[in-house]
Amino acid sequence: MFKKILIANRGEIALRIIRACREMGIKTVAVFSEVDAQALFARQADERMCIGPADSALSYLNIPNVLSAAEITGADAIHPGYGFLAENAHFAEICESVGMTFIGPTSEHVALLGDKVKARATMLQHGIPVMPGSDGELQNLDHAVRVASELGYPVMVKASAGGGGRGLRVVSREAELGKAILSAQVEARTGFAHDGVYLEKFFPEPRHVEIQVLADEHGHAVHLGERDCSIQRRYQKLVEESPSPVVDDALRKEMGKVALQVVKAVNYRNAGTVEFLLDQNRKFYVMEVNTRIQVEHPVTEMVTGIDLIKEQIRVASGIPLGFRQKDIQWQGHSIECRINAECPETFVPSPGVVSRFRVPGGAGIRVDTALEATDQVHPHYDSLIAKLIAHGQDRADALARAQRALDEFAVEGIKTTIPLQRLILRDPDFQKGGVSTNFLDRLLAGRML
Amino acid sequence: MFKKILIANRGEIALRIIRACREMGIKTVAVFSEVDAQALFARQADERMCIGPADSALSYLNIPNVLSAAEITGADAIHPGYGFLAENAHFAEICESVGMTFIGPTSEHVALLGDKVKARATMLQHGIPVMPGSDGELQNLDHAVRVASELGYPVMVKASAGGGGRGLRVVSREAELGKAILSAQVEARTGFAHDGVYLEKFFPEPRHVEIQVLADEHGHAVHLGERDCSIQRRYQKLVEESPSPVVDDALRKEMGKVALQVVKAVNYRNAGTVEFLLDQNRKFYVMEVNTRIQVEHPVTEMVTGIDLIKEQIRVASGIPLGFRQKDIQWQGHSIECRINAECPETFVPSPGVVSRFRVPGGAGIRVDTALEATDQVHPHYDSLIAKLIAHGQDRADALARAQRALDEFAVEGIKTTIPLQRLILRDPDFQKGGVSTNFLDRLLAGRML
Amino acid sequence: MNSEERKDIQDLIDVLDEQNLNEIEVQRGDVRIRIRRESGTTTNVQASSAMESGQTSHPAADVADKDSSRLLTVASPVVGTFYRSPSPDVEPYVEEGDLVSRGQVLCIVEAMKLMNEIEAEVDGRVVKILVENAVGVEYGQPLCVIEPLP
Amino acid sequence: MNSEERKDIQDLIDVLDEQNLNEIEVQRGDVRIRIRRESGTTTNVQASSAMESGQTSHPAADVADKDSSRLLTVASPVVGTFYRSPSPDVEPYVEEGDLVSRGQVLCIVEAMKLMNEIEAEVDGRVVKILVENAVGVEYGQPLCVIEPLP
Repeated sequence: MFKKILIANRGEIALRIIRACREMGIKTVAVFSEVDAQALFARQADERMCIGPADSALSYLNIPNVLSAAEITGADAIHPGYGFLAENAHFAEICESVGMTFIGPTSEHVALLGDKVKARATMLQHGIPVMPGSDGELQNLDHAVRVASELGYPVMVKASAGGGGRGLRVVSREAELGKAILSAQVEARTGFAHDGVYLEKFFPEPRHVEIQVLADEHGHAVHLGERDCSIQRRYQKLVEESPSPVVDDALRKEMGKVALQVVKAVNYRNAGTVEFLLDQNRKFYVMEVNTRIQVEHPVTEMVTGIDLIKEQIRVASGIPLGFRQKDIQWQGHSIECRINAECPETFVPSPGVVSRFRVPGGAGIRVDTALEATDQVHPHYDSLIAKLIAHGQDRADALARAQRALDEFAVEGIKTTIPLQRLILRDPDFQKGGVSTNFLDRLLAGRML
Repeated sequence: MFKKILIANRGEIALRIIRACREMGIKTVAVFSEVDAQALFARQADERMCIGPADSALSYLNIPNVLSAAEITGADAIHPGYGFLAENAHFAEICESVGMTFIGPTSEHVALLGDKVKARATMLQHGIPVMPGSDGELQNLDHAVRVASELGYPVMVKASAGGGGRGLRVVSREAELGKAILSAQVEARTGFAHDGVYLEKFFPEPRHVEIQVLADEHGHAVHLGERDCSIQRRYQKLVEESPSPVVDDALRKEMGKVALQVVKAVNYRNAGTVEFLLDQNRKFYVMEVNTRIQVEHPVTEMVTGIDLIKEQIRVASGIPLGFRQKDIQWQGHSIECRINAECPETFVPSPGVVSRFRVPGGAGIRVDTALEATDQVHPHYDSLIAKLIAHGQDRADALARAQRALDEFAVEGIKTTIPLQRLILRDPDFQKGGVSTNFLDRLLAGRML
Repeated sequence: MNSEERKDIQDLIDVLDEQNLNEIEVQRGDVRIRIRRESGTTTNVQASSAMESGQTSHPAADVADKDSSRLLTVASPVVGTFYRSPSPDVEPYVEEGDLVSRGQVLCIVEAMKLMNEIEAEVDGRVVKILVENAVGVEYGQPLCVIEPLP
Repeated sequence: MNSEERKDIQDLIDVLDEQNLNEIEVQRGDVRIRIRRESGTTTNVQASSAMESGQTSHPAADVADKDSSRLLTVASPVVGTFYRSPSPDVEPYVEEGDLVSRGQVLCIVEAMKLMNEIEAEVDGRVVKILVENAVGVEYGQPLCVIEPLP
């Protein structure tokens, strides 16, 4: 087992990993930017090193400084959390080359699964149901027209290197196709320095359901069930839950089987997430594979009792998984609300000094945050300041607990998404369950906060 | 189901009950003493009423004011929490007579099980293993000498109306018996206005293990497994856990069966706790039955997933239990640390203003508290200010999480038992598991905080 | 109020005095201290945290035209229902403006079918009755205001 | 430091000035403000919360005998290992007391096998070397202090 782990991240996920390490008796090194010098996550680590100024390009993304900090402090592994360097194949590769364990899959996995076109081709080879679309990047407009007519309109133009909704166009008619491809290419070239685009079938009421997997280097892999992440605004998840209200035991088994096929196809290891689009006819297609721990991993922990960060660390150190698929049991229902420092109406980030910060507690409530009263929320970083996770005997119980806890959550000095979360949780359609990713846009169009 | 519940208590348990009610859609009324006017528990209720000055005899124990507040606010039930009026048969009886539901057993149960001699006689009649001792109060010294020689020395003299270690004497030789009885009688007369005493066998290394039961008025009853509460100082519990490190499935089944015999013997209803002495040979004896929710109920909630406060409310409203014994499943291990506002060395209460109060969070951690930074801890009430409850896959995991969370728990302005809890949790004997109620005294005798 | 806050307030009063200001307000987290002085009057301190009584939630009596230091507030000694008369068909014990003698019944607070007669503690005039008839009152709730008369 | 605290501090400085004190220290929860002035020198403010830089955890240079406003601190631009000489068997680049010219190498910080030479930005004298040889340094960590010379 590792003796010392450097956490190449900040905020709640850095503290989450530090906590897991402490519980495992592993020393921790926090790295931080100048504005995070007094942050709770940095103070909670056994050692800490400043790695640059506020700008994350010069600090949290500064590979030489991160690796140098690991070397100086004698860390034997680096946990990248999510975001920043977590899905940077180059970083994983350098770690490998200097003999530093990257807590995650290999750099080849990160590279292959990070390239949507290559990942799709690999999955197709292994008979895995992927999103209906062009096999690879579009060659020219003729190619696009042919594929689109095979798929049937509407279709989506997507950038190979894209993400978070950027470089994406929905096309309803053949006449619009050429223009959409051109504008997606421009956006992709600007955003990702690669203008390759491909086509996918467009689904009008898709649900985002993802399966958590864990695999060790000894050939054992399990899936830990699904998370329903259909509550999104511009591809940013706001509420996640497990189990999904639309997935029953049979469907979970089917989707889990496909997720494990993906693991096997690429000989994946460590924690990963297979993201599916689930349509209204219970048909599902692999959208992509995330090669990191997810923000929403706690809902899976709450229903399975398995600590995903600890499993990541154990697996990375070479220890075989301590359980098999039949040992995985799901108990109750869990829901996560992301509390962002944003105006709940305009979604404009709301940095500033937090004058009051009372987190809820009590039965069935878990809060993951690295914020304290009098702390400053910096404009340089992601606006996620806390995750409120509720667990209950069933979905209604979990929702009631989450609502109660949202009402107790008192944040002053900055604006947060708490009022929006309250609105979502008391919405009758959401309460009924099984809404699509269009839910939030519809709610926002008609809401009164 | 009730529409509005008055909570006749304060602090963390009042907030605990308010939270359960909110989650069930039931309105709440908090009653408070003048010094608690700004307390979080009072602010979190839907309605609140001042019922007297700081002195609890004039406020939280003021039956006319409590009932009058319930009447004025239109509450249809009263939850007494623990302490205060929770095991006051007279209060339960008045509630019954005015048609106000007392959330707990009937006044007859409270009266019968609160009288140790009568309770013992009832259990003996039903063949329930009780503590070896005199059948009823001692008549005279001859009677005492005869019973003591049957039991074998050492024996204990206990006050019938006693509790918390008061009115209790250990006697090693016949020559000391008379004097011990006299002094116990004096203490009992002063403390409880009743000087009846009885004899019990003294066990040198007893373990305190209790079984949680739930019963409805339709004849259904279940047990929810045990809590090990052997970490005590002067009969005040400090650390509780479930399952007990010394109870295996077979013993749990046996003890559970006896606990349900007790329920059946008195036709008990609502939540209750059967307290056992478990000796070194795995023999167990019923010590007493608590007719209230216990401070340590969360450890049972963590391992069973059952919300005991909600079950109390459901059962009190006449709803049958929604599960049977076979449905009760235990998952993982849970441990509770009581954080008291006391000097961890002298146990002198430490009231004052809490200048800093950062509660731990993250995976597997639950904190039940009604305290906030800048709040005042009043000298008038119990010194319990927070309960830290950890849950993990197994005992080692739960202990690691509890230790990590204790290290994160930052309280300033008052002294707390946190340093003592840290000492207990890192003690090798405690970590091995299965210590007796003598553990803490031994630790305190040799400790270096 | 703790001693630290007391000291803060004293400090702020000093600054107020030195700078010849009329008002200072400081807020930090839950703690807010406001100090105000109108020209020529004594300093008036309000601290919104750590309050010592449950009664601040009640509206202050509308008795600004009287010298409030001379007025006596009659508070409820029990939780119960406030009645101005012994039964619905009877005149109220007192009306605003009435003169009352020490020991005279002002109202009753009924708790658990028990009628608690609330008596005047001094000779005086009923300046204000603060509670509507047949409304629930909590412990310590101000019921009426008496202006003591010599 | 937020504007509220800045204002607090300014207030305290005013009190300090008015009262001709040497030190004021205020602590409230996580926020502690200490203001100190030695007779005849300028006001010196320390605030331990909300600090803007990671460097305050390093011991302040022992350069109290110099006019600190004239001294320049050389900070590490990278995370790495501090070396006073290019290799173990070679003399250090500079010693305390040495005169250095602008552009002269003062030390190196090695990061990922890359030697970063740290050069003097001004002509001056090396007043203090703050880090032991072959020790890891973080970003922005003060390495040495230069007294610029005209």
